[in-house]
Amino acid sequence: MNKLLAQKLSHSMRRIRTVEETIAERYSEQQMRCPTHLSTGQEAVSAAVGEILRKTDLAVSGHRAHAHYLAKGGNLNAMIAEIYGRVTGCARGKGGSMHLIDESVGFMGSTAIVGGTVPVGVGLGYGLKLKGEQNIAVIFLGDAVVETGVFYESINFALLKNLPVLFVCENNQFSVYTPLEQRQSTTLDIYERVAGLGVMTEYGNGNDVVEVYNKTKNMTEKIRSGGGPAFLQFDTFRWREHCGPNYDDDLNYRETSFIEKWRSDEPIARFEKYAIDTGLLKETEIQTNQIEIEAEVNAAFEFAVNSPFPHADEASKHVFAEQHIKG
Amino acid sequence: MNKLLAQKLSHSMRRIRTVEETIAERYSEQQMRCPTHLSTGQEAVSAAVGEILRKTDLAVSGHRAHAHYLAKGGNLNAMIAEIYGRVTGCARGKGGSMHLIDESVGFMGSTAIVGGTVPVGVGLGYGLKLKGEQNIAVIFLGDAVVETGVFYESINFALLKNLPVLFVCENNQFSVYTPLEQRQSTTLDIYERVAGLGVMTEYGNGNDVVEVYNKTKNMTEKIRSGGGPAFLQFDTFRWREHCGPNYDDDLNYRETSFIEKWRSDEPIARFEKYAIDTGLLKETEIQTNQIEIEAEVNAAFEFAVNSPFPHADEASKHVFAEQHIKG
Amino acid sequence: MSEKTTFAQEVRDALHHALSSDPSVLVFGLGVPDPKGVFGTTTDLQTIHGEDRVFDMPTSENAMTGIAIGAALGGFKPILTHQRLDFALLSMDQLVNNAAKWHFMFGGKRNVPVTIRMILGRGWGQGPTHSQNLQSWFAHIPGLKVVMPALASDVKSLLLASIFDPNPVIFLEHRWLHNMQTDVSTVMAPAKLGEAKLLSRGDAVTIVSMSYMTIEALHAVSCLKEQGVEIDLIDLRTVSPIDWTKIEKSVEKTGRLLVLDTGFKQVSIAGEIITHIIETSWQHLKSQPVRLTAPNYSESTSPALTQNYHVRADDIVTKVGEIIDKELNCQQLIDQRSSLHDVPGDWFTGPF
Amino acid sequence: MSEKTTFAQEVRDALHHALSSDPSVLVFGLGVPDPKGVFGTTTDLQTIHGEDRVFDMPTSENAMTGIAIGAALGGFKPILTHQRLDFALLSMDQLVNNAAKWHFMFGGKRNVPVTIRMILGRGWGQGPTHSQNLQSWFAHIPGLKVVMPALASDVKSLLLASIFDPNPVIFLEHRWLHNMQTDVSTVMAPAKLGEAKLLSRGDAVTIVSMSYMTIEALHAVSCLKEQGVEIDLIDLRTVSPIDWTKIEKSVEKTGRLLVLDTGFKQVSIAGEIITHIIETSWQHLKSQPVRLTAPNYSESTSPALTQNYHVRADDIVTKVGEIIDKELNCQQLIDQRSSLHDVPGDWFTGPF
Ligand SMILES: Cc1ncc(C[n+]2csc(CCOP(=O)(O)OP(=O)(O)O)c2C)c(N)n1
Ligand SMILES: Cc1ncc(C[n+]2csc(CCOP(=O)(O)OP(=O)(O)O)c2C)c(N)n1
Ligand SMILES: [Mg+2]
Ligand SMILES: [Mg+2]
Repeated sequence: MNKLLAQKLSHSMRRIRTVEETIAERYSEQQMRCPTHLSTGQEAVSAAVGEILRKTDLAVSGHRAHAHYLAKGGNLNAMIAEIYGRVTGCARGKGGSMHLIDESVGFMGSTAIVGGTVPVGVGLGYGLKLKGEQNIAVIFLGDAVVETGVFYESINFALLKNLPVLFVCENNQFSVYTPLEQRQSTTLDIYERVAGLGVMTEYGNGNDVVEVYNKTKNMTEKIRSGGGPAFLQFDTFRWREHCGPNYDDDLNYRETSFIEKWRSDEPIARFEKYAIDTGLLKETEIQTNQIEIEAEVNAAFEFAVNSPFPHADEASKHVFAEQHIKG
Repeated sequence: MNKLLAQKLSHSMRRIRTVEETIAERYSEQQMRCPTHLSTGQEAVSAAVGEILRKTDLAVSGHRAHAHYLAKGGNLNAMIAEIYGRVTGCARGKGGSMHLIDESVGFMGSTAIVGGTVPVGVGLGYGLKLKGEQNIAVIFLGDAVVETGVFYESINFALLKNLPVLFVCENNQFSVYTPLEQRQSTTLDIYERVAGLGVMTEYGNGNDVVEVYNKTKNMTEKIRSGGGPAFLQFDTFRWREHCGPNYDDDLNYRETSFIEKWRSDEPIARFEKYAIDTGLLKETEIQTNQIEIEAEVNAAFEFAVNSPFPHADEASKHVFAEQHIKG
Repeated sequence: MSEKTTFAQEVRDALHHALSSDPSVLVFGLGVPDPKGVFGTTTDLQTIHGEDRVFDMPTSENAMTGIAIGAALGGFKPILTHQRLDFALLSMDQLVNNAAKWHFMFGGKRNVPVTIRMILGRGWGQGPTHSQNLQSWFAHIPGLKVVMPALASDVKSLLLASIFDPNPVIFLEHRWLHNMQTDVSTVMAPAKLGEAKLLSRGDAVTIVSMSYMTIEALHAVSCLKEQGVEIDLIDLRTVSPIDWTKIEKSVEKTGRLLVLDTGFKQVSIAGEIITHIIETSWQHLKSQPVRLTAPNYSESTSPALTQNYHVRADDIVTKVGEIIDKELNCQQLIDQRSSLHDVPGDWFTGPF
Repeated sequence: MSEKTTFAQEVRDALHHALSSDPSVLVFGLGVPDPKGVFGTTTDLQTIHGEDRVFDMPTSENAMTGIAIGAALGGFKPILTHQRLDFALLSMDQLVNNAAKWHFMFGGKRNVPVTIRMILGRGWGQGPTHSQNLQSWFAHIPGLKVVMPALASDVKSLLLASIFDPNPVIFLEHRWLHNMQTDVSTVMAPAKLGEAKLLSRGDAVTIVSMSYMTIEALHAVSCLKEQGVEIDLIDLRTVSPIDWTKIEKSVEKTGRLLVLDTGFKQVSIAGEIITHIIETSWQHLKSQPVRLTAPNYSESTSPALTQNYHVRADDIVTKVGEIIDKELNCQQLIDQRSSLHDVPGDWFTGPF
């Protein structure tokens, strides 16, 4: 860990947090009219993975994708505008929060069906392998994805063809309101089961951005040097309700002790304490950063609310492409 | 192993072999007008598992199901008539070779889509568990089923609910013309990968009916006593072409040495040699058995060819059931 | 004044009644026992009926459909719920190759009494993959019954009929109906599947409709009535099999047909109904049959792009005017609208 | 006399040409490199073009569809083959929720040029799960193009057009066409998707057809011609989008429409075509439009139950007779039949 990296990780986590919390704050204005899944509390995984990936690496994600998109370098203005349904959105307002895309930085798309982009990521990996440029495909997934058949089919193909694919599983231990043990046999942890299939795996604390960074760095290097696919599991915790801007701890689907444990160890405070203690960062630097971030985020919301809606005609456009579009 | 069991295993294997080889012989008469997948060479698994299962255990299978149906006690006449498309067939001629059913002995159905009955078997297992009668559900599957997503979804649910389900995988090492290593990552064997998911597994030589018997017996007892689902892999070898009555070794998709190794160790001869050597069976008993079997099989073909075709009106029947049918 | 209940509550009551009256009934699906209980349709059922019979499931739509089939073959009557129809696309193999065909392909040896509830999304940015109304698909498959309730007063009897039907039934619940109100009633008699319902009588035009479109149609019909145009409004209730007799009889009387459909236009149920009427009632037709459906493109997320996407009451009035060649006014319907076009009512403030 | 080739060989030539002319083309599917080469349609392609670009796959239809999509997003043009359409039911999520919608739901940011070949089974006991013709399903989904070649002389140009189209294309090959013969030609120009082809001209009736039904229609048309009845026979070639102009123009001329469809009747493409013609060409119709399709039940395995299942040339002749109210003879067609009803020809002796 060096100073520059520490700054980047702190900045990236704070930026994601600020975006998500601003959405939460402003959602009740009823202008972001689409289902929206926030990543507050889960920032460390995205921030660390995002620092490691190259622009030419390709990423896909699912319904909870804001953090992945931002960490991969996706355009913030275009994301907020997308959530606001504006024509300046990254999908021209057609996809909303769950359909983010910024191919200019290798963010190839997030979609709303659980597991839906897993094989797409593997297909991207197949293409990368054929091109032979040592880029990798990254698939962000939640713990419920491990229940989908397509995940195993995808793992098998990635192994069979020894593809440069990194599966990053953020295990926030819940699928909507349902805990892991009501959905999966948990005698073995997720990464152990995946390892059992013959995949390189690694496991870590998703609240610890340093651990995530080191383990991911190590694994991506193995993949780039032809080691084949790998699976990372990072345990983490979602602060707010599954979908929407509110807290829902009053519904008691998660134990208070569980919530407190994870919240008290939350990734930004944890990392910054360590960084300050070890002299990597100064309190004042962090504050300056935060002010800059807030300005950037506010500007993005300004951009979004001031952007026009798509023209009514766009509703029927884009059913068929007229030509091949270069990525 | 006692004499009675030895007789039963020999009889069961010979009966299956005779049925399959008679189909092969008569297929060119063009009266069995449906895709037909023979189990010649793979008899040991069905015979052994069939001896262990109770009538009240429930079984399902796939496209190559003749042996499973017969070993579970399915009616031979009804099966041959089904292949001949006659109204006396077990599915009244509507399903053919790939759709066998005899609920009176717990054979709940075989279907033609690879992996298609796997979750059905698990659902049967769920029902058996709720009823609490210590019966088990058995799912016969080929090695290609391990490539289907639904297999993993089914395994997960069976583990999650600790269901009395036995997965019996006959690994004949090919899916049509394609060897295992072109379809699956074979660094780990199938049963090792399944074990990696947390399932009880066992592996054996599918040419050795004694080994299959002992390992299956052991596993079914664990399942019946509440041990949850288990997976058995038995390696085996299909003599004839994937679908149809002929040999296709001239196509060279399997190494000659591979073919010779498996054929020279074929299950019936192997077992009977052992049984005769150890005094469990006498040559003459076997010959008598074989004569009886041939008479039974010939009678079944007689029954089939002399059975009427379904009336043309039946084509449109059975789209909707009028009432609940008790199994 | 009688006590009121909602469509969602009626669904829950039907499930509760089925679970109570028949020990072979099972209810499962993502979120079934969770605090929200699938939009209030499964609330408390697990507490009352136990974890064996009412349970959550892994995100394994295909296997869970097969498991439902297996349980059905084992003597149970499983009810599987998908929070959106779109998720059930993962289960088409089990649904079409197994459930729909089991009875047929085994020569009637066994039946598969599974009920699969799928919720149809609309509005509030549901977007392309949370808003598909694919009833056409299911109605194309022999062996599936397809039920699309519209009225809160109907849903209980239709769901009970589906659960106790010996065949696989796809039960499509439109998300915008869940909050609809009706009088509390304790009647627990199942409806007859395949029977449509005449919701209003008239000589001018036959309107055939389904699911949420029937609500829009009811508004249109009352607006038309005020302008002296009397409509035969047929709520299909079951879109496969279709109650052809009722439709044919009505067209015989009116000679004019308008079909409403919540699905994409091309290869729609609406098209099937028009073709069928052409086949059977050609000589009775006074004008060309017409359909109003969703267009041949997906619902976008942006509210700006859903504004004109769905057929609404005033579109129906206008279309009837075209059919009978009469100037009709629908301003009143437009003025009545109290909430934004992308929510079912003011009570809905997102996010799902 | 010119040299002859087959439909299957033409498919293979199109694949070979695509692989040769564009390094981004990939071909994969179960059995693609095996000794039978998917009924001869992929023979030797792996040997020529290498294992990276031509390969077998695991029995993982859903993932392999997603992998095709991912490869397409990465700049490739994948062609995925299913030996039966029925197996592709496992991949409806990837096909409908991803491939069909990607271009739309990302606001046109990217296109998905995948071609998915699916073979349609018939006869020789294919039975309920190896004989489904679900073109209706695909045609109902915005964003999918659906091609159903009939003529061996057409298939190459249609497949090339599909491969190089920027959109996902479902390419449905009827098993009974693979052995059809045509003259060898070296032309490699892609067809235009969405353009139907007029195969014969006449004033009496417009027949619209697709895939193998077009072969039966051609027999019917020549039998009708001998009896003085001239037919406009339109081979759809693309069943989505449909060449409405050509159909409308023909019906404007003939005033009579018969639509043939290989799929189940209820909610069929045939129904869509009739409804569309009702909507656009009502005033030109001289008699009620009619369809001949598969019935609303599955194909059974027993040959005794498939005898009257499929529409054949003589059924078409009889139906035309009804439409134009003329006694017609089709005995000659029945007498011509040389092989049993459940095989495409004497060359076919099973098993698949
Ligand atoms: C196939 C499918 N089934 C169900 C859903 C509904 N759904 C949306 S998000 C979600 C939970 C996913 O949980 P997880 O993968 O752990 O991600 P998290 O929300 O915890 O980040 C579910 C079930 C869906 N979108 N797709
Ligand atoms: C979903 C699906 N894909 C493809 C097929 C075609 N198919 C029929 S049998 C078979 C091979 C299955 O191999 P395996 O499971 O090893 O069984 P075996 O034939 O070797 O007994 C295939 C691919 C199918 N029936 N279903
Ligand atoms: Mg989660
Ligand atoms: Mg095999």
